[in-house]
Amino acid sequence: MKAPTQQNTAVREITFGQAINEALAEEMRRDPRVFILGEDVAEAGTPFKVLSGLVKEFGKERVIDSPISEAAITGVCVGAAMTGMRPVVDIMFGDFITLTMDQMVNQAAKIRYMSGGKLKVPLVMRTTLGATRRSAAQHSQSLHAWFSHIPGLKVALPSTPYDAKGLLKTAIRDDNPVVFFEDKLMYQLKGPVPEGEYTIPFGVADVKRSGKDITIIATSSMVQVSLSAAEILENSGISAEVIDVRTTAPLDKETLIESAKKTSRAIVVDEGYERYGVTAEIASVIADGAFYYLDAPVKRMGAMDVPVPFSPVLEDQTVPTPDSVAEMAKKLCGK
Amino acid sequence: MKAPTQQNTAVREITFGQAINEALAEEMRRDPRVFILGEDVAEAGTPFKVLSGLVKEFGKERVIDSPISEAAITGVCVGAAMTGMRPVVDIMFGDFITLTMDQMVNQAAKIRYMSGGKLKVPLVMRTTLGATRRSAAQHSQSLHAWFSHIPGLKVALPSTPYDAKGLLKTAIRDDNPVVFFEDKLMYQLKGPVPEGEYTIPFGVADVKRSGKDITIIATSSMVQVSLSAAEILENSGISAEVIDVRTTAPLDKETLIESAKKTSRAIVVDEGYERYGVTAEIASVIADGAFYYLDAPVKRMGAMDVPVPFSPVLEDQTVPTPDSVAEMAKKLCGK
Amino acid sequence: MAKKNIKGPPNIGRDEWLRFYRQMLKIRLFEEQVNDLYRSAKMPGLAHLYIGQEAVAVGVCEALRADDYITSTHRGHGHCLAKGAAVNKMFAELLGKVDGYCRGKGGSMHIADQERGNLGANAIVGGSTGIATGAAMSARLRGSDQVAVCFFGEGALGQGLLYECMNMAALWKLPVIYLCENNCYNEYTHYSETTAGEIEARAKAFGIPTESIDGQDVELVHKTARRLVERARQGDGPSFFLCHTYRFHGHHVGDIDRAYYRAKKEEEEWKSRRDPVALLAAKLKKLKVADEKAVSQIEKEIRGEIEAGVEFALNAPYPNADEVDQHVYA
Amino acid sequence: MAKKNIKGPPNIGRDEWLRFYRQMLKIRLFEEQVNDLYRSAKMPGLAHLYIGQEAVAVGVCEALRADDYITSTHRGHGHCLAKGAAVNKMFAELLGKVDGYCRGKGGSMHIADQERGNLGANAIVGGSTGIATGAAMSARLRGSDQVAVCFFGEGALGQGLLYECMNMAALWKLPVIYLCENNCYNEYTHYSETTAGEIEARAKAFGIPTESIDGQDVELVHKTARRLVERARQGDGPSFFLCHTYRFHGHHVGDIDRAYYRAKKEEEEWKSRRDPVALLAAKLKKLKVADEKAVSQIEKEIRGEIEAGVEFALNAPYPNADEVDQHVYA
Ligand SMILES: Cc1ncc(C[n+]2csc(CCOP(=O)(O)OP(=O)(O)O)c2C)c(N)n1
Ligand SMILES: Cc1ncc(C[n+]2csc(CCOP(=O)(O)OP(=O)(O)O)c2C)c(N)n1
Ligand SMILES: [Mg+2]
Ligand SMILES: [Mg+2]
Repeated sequence: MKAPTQQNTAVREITFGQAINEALAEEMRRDPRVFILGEDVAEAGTPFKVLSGLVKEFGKERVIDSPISEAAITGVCVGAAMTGMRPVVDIMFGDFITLTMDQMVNQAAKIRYMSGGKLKVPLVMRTTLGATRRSAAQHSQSLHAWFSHIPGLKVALPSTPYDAKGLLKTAIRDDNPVVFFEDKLMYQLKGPVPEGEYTIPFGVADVKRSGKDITIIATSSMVQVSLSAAEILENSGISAEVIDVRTTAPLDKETLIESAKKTSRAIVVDEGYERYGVTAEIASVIADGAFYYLDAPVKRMGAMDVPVPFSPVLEDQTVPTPDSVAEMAKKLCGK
Repeated sequence: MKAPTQQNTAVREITFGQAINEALAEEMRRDPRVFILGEDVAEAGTPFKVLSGLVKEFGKERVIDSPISEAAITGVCVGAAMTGMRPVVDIMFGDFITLTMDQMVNQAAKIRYMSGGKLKVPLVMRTTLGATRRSAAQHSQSLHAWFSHIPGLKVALPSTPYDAKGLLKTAIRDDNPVVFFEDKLMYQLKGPVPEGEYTIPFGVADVKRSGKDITIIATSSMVQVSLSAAEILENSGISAEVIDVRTTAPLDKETLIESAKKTSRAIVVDEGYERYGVTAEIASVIADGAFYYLDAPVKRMGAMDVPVPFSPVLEDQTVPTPDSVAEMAKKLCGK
Repeated sequence: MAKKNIKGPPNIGRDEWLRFYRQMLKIRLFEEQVNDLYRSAKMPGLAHLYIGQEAVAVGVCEALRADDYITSTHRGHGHCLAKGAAVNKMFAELLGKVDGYCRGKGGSMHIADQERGNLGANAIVGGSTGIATGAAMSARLRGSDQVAVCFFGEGALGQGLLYECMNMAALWKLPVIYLCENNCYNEYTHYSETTAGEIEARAKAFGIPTESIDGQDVELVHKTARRLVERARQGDGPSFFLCHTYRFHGHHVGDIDRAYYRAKKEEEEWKSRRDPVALLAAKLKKLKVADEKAVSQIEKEIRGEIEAGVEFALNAPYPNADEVDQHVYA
Repeated sequence: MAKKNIKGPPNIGRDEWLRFYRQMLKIRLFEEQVNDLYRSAKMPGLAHLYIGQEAVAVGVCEALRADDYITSTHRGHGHCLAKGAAVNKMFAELLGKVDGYCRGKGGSMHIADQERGNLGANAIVGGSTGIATGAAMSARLRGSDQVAVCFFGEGALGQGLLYECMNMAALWKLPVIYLCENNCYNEYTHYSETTAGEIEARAKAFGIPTESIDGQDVELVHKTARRLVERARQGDGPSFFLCHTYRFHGHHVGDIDRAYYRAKKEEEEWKSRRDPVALLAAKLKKLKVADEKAVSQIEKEIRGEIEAGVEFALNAPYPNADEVDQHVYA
């Protein structure tokens, strides 16, 4: 099944942040069971202002400011989800998921299975990822690999305003716990988003740019980076295909493998720490599935394996850039 | 550098649990800064009885029973480690590390880096992994992939009594936070452990059995499974090399790659969930490093991607076995 | 404040007294059966017996409606039965059979029975405080007058999540009752070694009214529960209910040699003087609600139910192998 | 109980009064400089100013020895300076320069200065309660009489870790002081919307003695701190010290339009009537410790120190690129 993509959409342009806001507003209008719980989500609309206006429309009963208690915010929403509500948990920085792991992993992810299919936990956790904001080691991590590792959870990572809206609506309608990672630096990014209702299915990767010489598979913040790299590569006569996995769990292995078979070269780019990260899973899936078609080893580009440093001159080295991705691609293509 | 292995050791046989106990006792005698904090660690010696007798020798000041507070147990030990002590944290079941993630990942792992090298956190967290004990979804997980993902942490996973003692002594002497995973089912396993003092360096994989047709790379509980698989394979005329990584972080990539180059076939076996797990990192490292030598794709065998079920008939299907590993190996070798 | 504008509950009627006894005895005999199953290696995994604490689960659950919620713990058989679960499907779950409440996937530490509002046992100490608090929040948001009871042992007082949840429950006046069963031990350690200060004060600090009573007296447990449930239902918010009790057996069935952490004499004291089932039997006679004959008649019936339940479970099939990867996602 | 066998502290001498003023003014001017640096885009990242709370950090840290420990927060510049850090190396850290306390790797939210016992600022709310409690445990285990002070904002009362730690500190009588700076806001939300019950009671519940005072009065803060530090040093265990204060600026430098969460009038009230620096200046004159001339002389000297510090930081080099993967492991 092919998901709709930006190509076949109307011209209205809004920001990534507005797309998130719209998705939440539409789903809250559609379904009275949907509510938001998090820190400074009401009047403040979060520090990123992504939720601005929602409390005005839906009131403090559905857009609820919480104490600074990530574990309980999550746990309370697990309980609410088990008993007929559809909570959207707001965890300000992805670094703080460390405090929610027990409720997400030992509770939310397992309740359906442990109950033999009798209970369900339709919960969405919205949180953030991404570095280079000079926010240092505890406010810059991209920890989506952890949740991607856990059966029972789904993980979505939009890379455009269009995808953000469509994937978030799908997440809210999903009957399972879904973790939704938003790149902090992308909130101001503008892109086409149709006025009308649409959703984007999970587990369907999106070819953001087609090419024939090399496949670049990217997630979230790294999709735009990879598209810029593809531009650079075009000038060097290399045609790069850029694929956005959109969801790491479920993962659309087939689309990734088919593209790698076609181009016979692949790079995986993700902003999480490289070691034991998302790039490892995707690279090994391709190395296995496209084994007999590959002309070169699948290369991985994750965040450097260091805590994120504060100093700009150091931080900027830790994340893949259009140049570094293009460099790697050229090497792989022997140019 | 080659680490000592069982071959070159004395004949005394003790259990895995006794080896852990001995390592702790020896290090506590050697270094007064070492102490143990955890639930039911003193008189009870933990539910697994691994610490039996330590409180008698070292007293309640150094073998300390704590409230049921995994986050604070860890946090308090981080603070103690920063100020001149060398704590050993006891987290009864590996499933409970979910409660310690903030203290381990946002604090312990980053403090040295964030302080520009001025502070250090010489802490060891001992915890467990492994299923098939009919303990169900919240007492059976092997979550070592999470910590392996985090720069600033080291992760050790012994597979024999000999390795358990040598690696634990190294962990306690290391100036960094180390997470030490013990397979619950292995505590009664007996093996040769010399009387004398020895340590085993981190980042040095151990060839537990050498072979020429295929490389089986395993961790912790899966090393014994892989050795049994190797026996089965021998009868089918397949010579399997079994390598124990011993530490996932640091990872001895060179030894793994060299073996795969030699045998041109590799399987990675680990008891963590397969998706986005340890097998992904190791498989992609080999697929890259041995690319031009591989005759078949590197195969991964992790725990099935489901919460661990209680019912024995279901649980037994979720973990690789000697037969399933041997099966896979035969397929890879075209037999 | 706990009693603010709450009329005292009506007296306990004859049928109620008898139901209390039936339910408490059912738990007692169920757990003795579990003990046998485990010792005879017919039951896999771990078993944490509720014997000695029966008055708490029954006294509280008898004050709840079928659609009220409870969350339970690793020591959860008593809560599950008290909320109305069937013996046979529980045994089946404990044996990992497909006819169990969770198709054998959950087992002893994860039985859930949502038709009767049991959101599940939980093997993470304190792990269900968020769930119970969330169920109460959900009731509020849905405009329902359901109440949630969060059962936990005093060991869970060590988990920070509890305090985060009590803060929210108090802020938002949620209909949740934090039911702390102080059976004196966290596994193999006396709670006084792990619990500083005064337990009730930990809830009072959040402005939550508390009650602290003898958990072996089912009448007292029930009347107090009625009052707290009533105030929660009326929208007066959360409460903290501390019941002093004791587990007669080991932490789990395998915990036989307990001398190193508690004196045989202490155990004998409780078993001989403070057995909630014996105390209730005596009371029934004293109140002339039931004579010796009636009491043993009840026991006979329940033994029959237990035996039939075990039979059912032993003969029930295991799940099909292909169920292993079902129910991971809804 | 807090005052049990503790002799009241000696009166504050002239030099002490002057040092309080120097330290508080240094924090005030340092933060104003940070504000300028940030507004003029010379400083990367986030900046959470301590302006308005100076009396707390100084009153407390002046009661500590150099080898006593503190842990700090995202709003940590004041704590760091009060514990004796140098202005120039702090500015260098805030600008990500190699001459900073953490070679530019930590930045504003992670400055640590272990030579003066500052175990570091922490960008995880409540994240340092374990570290402070552990430092106190370490002092005990090492047979040292060091004391640890855990600074945190009232928002950290929402983090369960705090309660887990207070329980341990009380059980083991650890020499730690939990210093809660209630500046009335968790980011953009008034603490009354996030904090149920009574703050002090949350510590009392664990048997921890508490003090609750006006945090704008450095004399009161200091004398109370002296008492609590003394009792900790003597082995009488932990205490909880609640200081009522106010942040004069936004949650961070970028938080300009605050009307939606707090009234301009409220801010004016505090700034005009309860400015700790102004209050102390007035007191110095009243006590004849310093006249107008002396006070402005001090200000002149500190402005000089600040300017020199900024100069130093602006001219300091960034770390070499190859430092990026150094210091990950010891
Ligand atoms: C978070 C967590 N830590 C530790 C354990 C191991 N454990 C299981 S039961 C138990 C003691 C619980 O004591 P209490 O809460 O009083 O319940 P009781 O067993 O007395 O009914 C412990 C420590 C666990 N299951 N979960
Ligand atoms: C665990 C965690 N949750 C959320 C945040 C985001 N955050 C940063 S400061 C802050 C408010 C803290 O309020 P308080 O503790 O009172 O300190 P203050 O800012 O008032 O000094 C929040 C919610 C964080 N840093 N850490
Ligand atoms: Mg107990
Ligand atoms: Mg505040």
